[in-house]
Amino acid sequence: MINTFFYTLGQGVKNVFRNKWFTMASLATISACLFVFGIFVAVVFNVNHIVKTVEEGVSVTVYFNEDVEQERIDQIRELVTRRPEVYRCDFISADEAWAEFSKKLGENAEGFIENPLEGSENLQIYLNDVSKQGELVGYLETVEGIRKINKSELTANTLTGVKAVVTYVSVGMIGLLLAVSIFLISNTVTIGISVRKEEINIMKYVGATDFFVRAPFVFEGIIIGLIGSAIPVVVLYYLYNAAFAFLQSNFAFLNDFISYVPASDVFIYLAPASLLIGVGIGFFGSFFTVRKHLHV
Amino acid sequence: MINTFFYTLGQGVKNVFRNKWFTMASLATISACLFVFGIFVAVVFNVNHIVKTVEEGVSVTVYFNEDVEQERIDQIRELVTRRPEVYRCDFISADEAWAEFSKKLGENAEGFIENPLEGSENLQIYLNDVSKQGELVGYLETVEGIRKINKSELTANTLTGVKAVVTYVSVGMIGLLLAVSIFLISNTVTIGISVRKEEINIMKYVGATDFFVRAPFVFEGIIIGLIGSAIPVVVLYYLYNAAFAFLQSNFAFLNDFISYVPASDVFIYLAPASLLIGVGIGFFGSFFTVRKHLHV
Amino acid sequence: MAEQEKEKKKKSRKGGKDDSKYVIYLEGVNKAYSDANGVPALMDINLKIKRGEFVFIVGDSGSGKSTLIKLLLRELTADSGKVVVNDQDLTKMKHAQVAKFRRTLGVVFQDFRLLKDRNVYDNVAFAQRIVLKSEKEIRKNVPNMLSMVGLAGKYKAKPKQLSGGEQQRVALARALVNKPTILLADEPTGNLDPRNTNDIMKLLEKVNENGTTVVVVTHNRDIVNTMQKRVITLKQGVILSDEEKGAYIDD
Amino acid sequence: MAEQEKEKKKKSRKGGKDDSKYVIYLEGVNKAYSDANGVPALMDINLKIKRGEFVFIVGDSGSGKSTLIKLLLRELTADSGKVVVNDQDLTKMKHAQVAKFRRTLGVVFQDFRLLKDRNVYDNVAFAQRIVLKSEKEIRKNVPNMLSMVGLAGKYKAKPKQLSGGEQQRVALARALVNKPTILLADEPTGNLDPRNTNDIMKLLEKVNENGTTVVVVTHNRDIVNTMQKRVITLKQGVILSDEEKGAYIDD
Ligand SMILES: Nc1ncnc2c1ncn2[C@@H]1O[C@H](COP(=O)(O)OP(=O)(O)OP(=O)(O)O)[C@@H](O)[C@H]1O
Ligand SMILES: Nc1ncnc2c1ncn2[C@@H]1O[C@H](COP(=O)(O)OP(=O)(O)OP(=O)(O)O)[C@@H](O)[C@H]1O
Ligand SMILES: [Mg+2]
Ligand SMILES: [Mg+2]
Repeated sequence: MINTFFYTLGQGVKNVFRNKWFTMASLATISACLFVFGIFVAVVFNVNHIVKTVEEGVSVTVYFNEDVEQERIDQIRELVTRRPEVYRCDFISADEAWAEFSKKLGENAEGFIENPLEGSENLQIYLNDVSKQGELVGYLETVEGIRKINKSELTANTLTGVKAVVTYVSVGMIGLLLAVSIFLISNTVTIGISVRKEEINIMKYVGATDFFVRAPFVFEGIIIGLIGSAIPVVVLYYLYNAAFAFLQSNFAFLNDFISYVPASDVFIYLAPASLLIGVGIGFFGSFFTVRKHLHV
Repeated sequence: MINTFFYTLGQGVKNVFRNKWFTMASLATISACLFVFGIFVAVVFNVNHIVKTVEEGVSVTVYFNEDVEQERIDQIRELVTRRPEVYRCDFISADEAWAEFSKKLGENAEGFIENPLEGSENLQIYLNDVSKQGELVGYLETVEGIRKINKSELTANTLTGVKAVVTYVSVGMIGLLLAVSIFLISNTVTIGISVRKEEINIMKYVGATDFFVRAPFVFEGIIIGLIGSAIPVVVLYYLYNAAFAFLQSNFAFLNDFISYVPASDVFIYLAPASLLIGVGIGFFGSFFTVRKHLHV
Repeated sequence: MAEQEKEKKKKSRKGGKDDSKYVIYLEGVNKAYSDANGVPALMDINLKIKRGEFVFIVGDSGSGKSTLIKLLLRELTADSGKVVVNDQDLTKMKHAQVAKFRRTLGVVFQDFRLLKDRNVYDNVAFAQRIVLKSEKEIRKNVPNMLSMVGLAGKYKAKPKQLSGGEQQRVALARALVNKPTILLADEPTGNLDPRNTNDIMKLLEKVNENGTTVVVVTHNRDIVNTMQKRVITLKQGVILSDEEKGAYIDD
Repeated sequence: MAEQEKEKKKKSRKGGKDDSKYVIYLEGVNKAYSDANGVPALMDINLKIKRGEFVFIVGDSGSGKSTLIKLLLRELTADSGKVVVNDQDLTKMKHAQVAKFRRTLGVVFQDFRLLKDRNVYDNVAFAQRIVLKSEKEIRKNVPNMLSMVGLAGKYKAKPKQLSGGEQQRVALARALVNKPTILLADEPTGNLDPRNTNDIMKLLEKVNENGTTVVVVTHNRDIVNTMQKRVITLKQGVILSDEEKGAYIDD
């Protein structure tokens, strides 16, 4: 039995070299598919990250009644900060507000000599999830001492929409690529093994059990799957870091509002997923394809 | 000779049915690859279209010296409009400017009773290509009567950057998918024909010329390439229109600032490209693969 | 030895009184290929072969000899009738049992059926590996077997690098290496010169003397006429004659 | 007829005085397979076969008979020496000329080499198609040829659906259908019963009488001894004997 195990393993390894054509074709197919898959996963991760960053920049601004004291403002800030949907809450004094606003106005602000926004101290509330804006505003309306809640409904809705589209497209694309990859790889494995149908038949005619015939093919499949999925992961890792470095140095000004996901954060998911797909298809592909030819 | 031609053609068609396995595998591979390729081309077309739309919304604003007359303003407008990098040039009176600006300020504008932007009539200049902003500004600085040129360097640079990144990523992705598709399809064709190496050898041993052996395979390749590339084009066409309708009805608010490329504009490029790839690989793939086995 | 006895016991349990002394027992067997326009390849075949017999099957090209052999190893199943080999009813056999059954046979196929991408040694060793022999035994038995068929020097060659007759002898070596209880040989000397043919026939006789039931399909009149064994003649799917110490019948 | 004359003229132009009357002319031919540890398959072969001869090539399994046949159809090329067939020097032949040359031959391969996915008719018709015969002629010639080898009823069958002997006869039909100037048959009756073997041999004699040079590799002692033709005996890659009206040599 131990004997058979090592024989089987040995034959699996030998098969990899015996059928150079098939090995090359399968390796190439697996690598190519998982390479494309990996690139998309990386892009999707980053796009989602960027959307998330933008989302965190959307704020609700709260203005206070004229008679409200700083103490009450601090109290409100405290209350708001505690809410789960709130990511951060900043107090902006009237002077800070004007400084900020005049930046937005750009050269238009030159016309003003004194702060036109006197008495406009406010709270800038940043959310975890823009779609929760309505909820927060509902709460704020019950809080005493607030004169006005300034929310950008359009921005929030747009962002929610963009997020939804990005999510749809991301999930759709990754799902599609995954499906196509699995399909193409199985296809190649199936052809490759069908070519060896005769070999399988002969083994059966001579009296080999299904297990004995199949095991080397399954080992072969696993080996090819493992190598075929490891290659693109390694290549992608270096490529990712290179692209990262390239973007940061060549489009430096984008760094202000775009930050990239570090390689490790992507590959902690991508690497095991790729290996699982490669090895999984290698295993199941050869397992089921060989089975078709065993019944003689 | 005519005889041979029809025989060859007939054999090509028969081959398609004779090697059902190979035909199915090749068709599936071609279709799957070109399907993914097509989806990406469609997405890239739309992303580029959106970037273009956004680009056209970026403007340079020109303010005039206080003593400048309306006549001179019209003259300047005329001059500017003629420039090649200018897409559109609108005159905004002071009242219009304030109306517009107070919209931007949102509720902040409530504090103002009279137009604080008196004397700020201006020209809004929209460009064909944001990266030409610098050029335009250089020109405007030479024009008499202009007090101030209000350009958003940050926006222009950002957009130029985003455009560059989108272009890089688009071209990269499409190139990558194209290369991978061609590679995978050739791979399948190569395996499929190598399986029939023996058949090819026998024909040669019996005295068939290279042409006589090869022609049916080449026909077969072309037929499979044609069908395999037509399928995804048709499927994608319907899918595209469905996705289009879905996005427009479910994310209606996006329609304000996003418009999609109509199917016809995408498919006028995509359909011939796909067919060319399919038929091309069908032809060259079988041509060169058969050649390898002819020298016996 | 002990194993053989065990097997005998099993036999008497399973088989009926009548067929237990026969290692091959066919009763009213019919077989038609589905794609042969209903022309049957074998019709109403009744055949009993005792343990230890040496039987020639002869007949014209296309008379059904290979079809008969294929029925005996369950490559094909009969359309009707009873096929019992080594006390196993092949018409009722489940897929899982087939492998075990075939290991009791040694088969030389008319088209050799060697594993193309393995060399001569591995082709023969394969038969030993499926019965889970140890590597040590394999390293002893295989070279022995190869020298018996005169191929000791070719053990490293792949089938493609062998002459027709050499391939045929590899197929024979593979069939014999496990010392099967039944040897089915379909035209085992078709590609062999008279001298090699003689050597092979002597080998088969020796194998037969050691207890193996031997069934040989052949077209070689000389051999059949000189060896004086039982001869079954097929003609267009029916048994034309079945004679002890028979001769090749020319019509 | 006219074509034959033209060919004769070509011959006298191309070939030397000495070899022009020989359709097969081998001089000092050596051939060793690269993966056979340097053991040569053929050594210093000198062989002249005249137009219209009928020659048997015999010898032990592995003595180099098939190798010799493969040299004659340029499946293999000689390592050294001269191989002239149909006035073409095969050692110097360019790839583009090979197809045209092979069309003048008819070859029965030891392993048949039928096109697996075409039926019997198409396999035989293929040989006619490559010489650009019209469909009308093909529809007349192919059934004719098939009934000559006794396979008229099997024209629709695929090779897998044929018995060993039937496949062999399809291979022969394909080799003969173009009325080749030389027929090379490697073991054309290895899978045939004596009666079929006789029929085939008669057919080959008839073909020979019509002007085709016939070279047959065989192990069939009876046939060689009764037919009284030229016999070339190979042994371990060298020509052991070459006799007119020879017999099968047993050592
Ligand atoms: N797979 C098949 N499908 C259809 N018909 C078949 C198939 N195999 C064999 N036949 C037909 O069945 C008949 C018997 O074939 P079989 O192979 O048993 O003949 P055989 O006696 O072995 O002949 P040979 O001596 O030529 O090998 C033949 O007419 C053959 O054409
Ligand atoms: N492709 C090859 N590579 C290496 N050795 C080969 C190859 N083909 C044949 N041989 C060897 O060359 C020798 C001659 O082979 P050949 O096929 O010519 O023999 P043969 O006379 O036709 O024998 P048979 O009667 O068995 O067909 C044999 O020893 C064989 O093993
Ligand atoms: Mg047979
Ligand atoms: Mg030979």
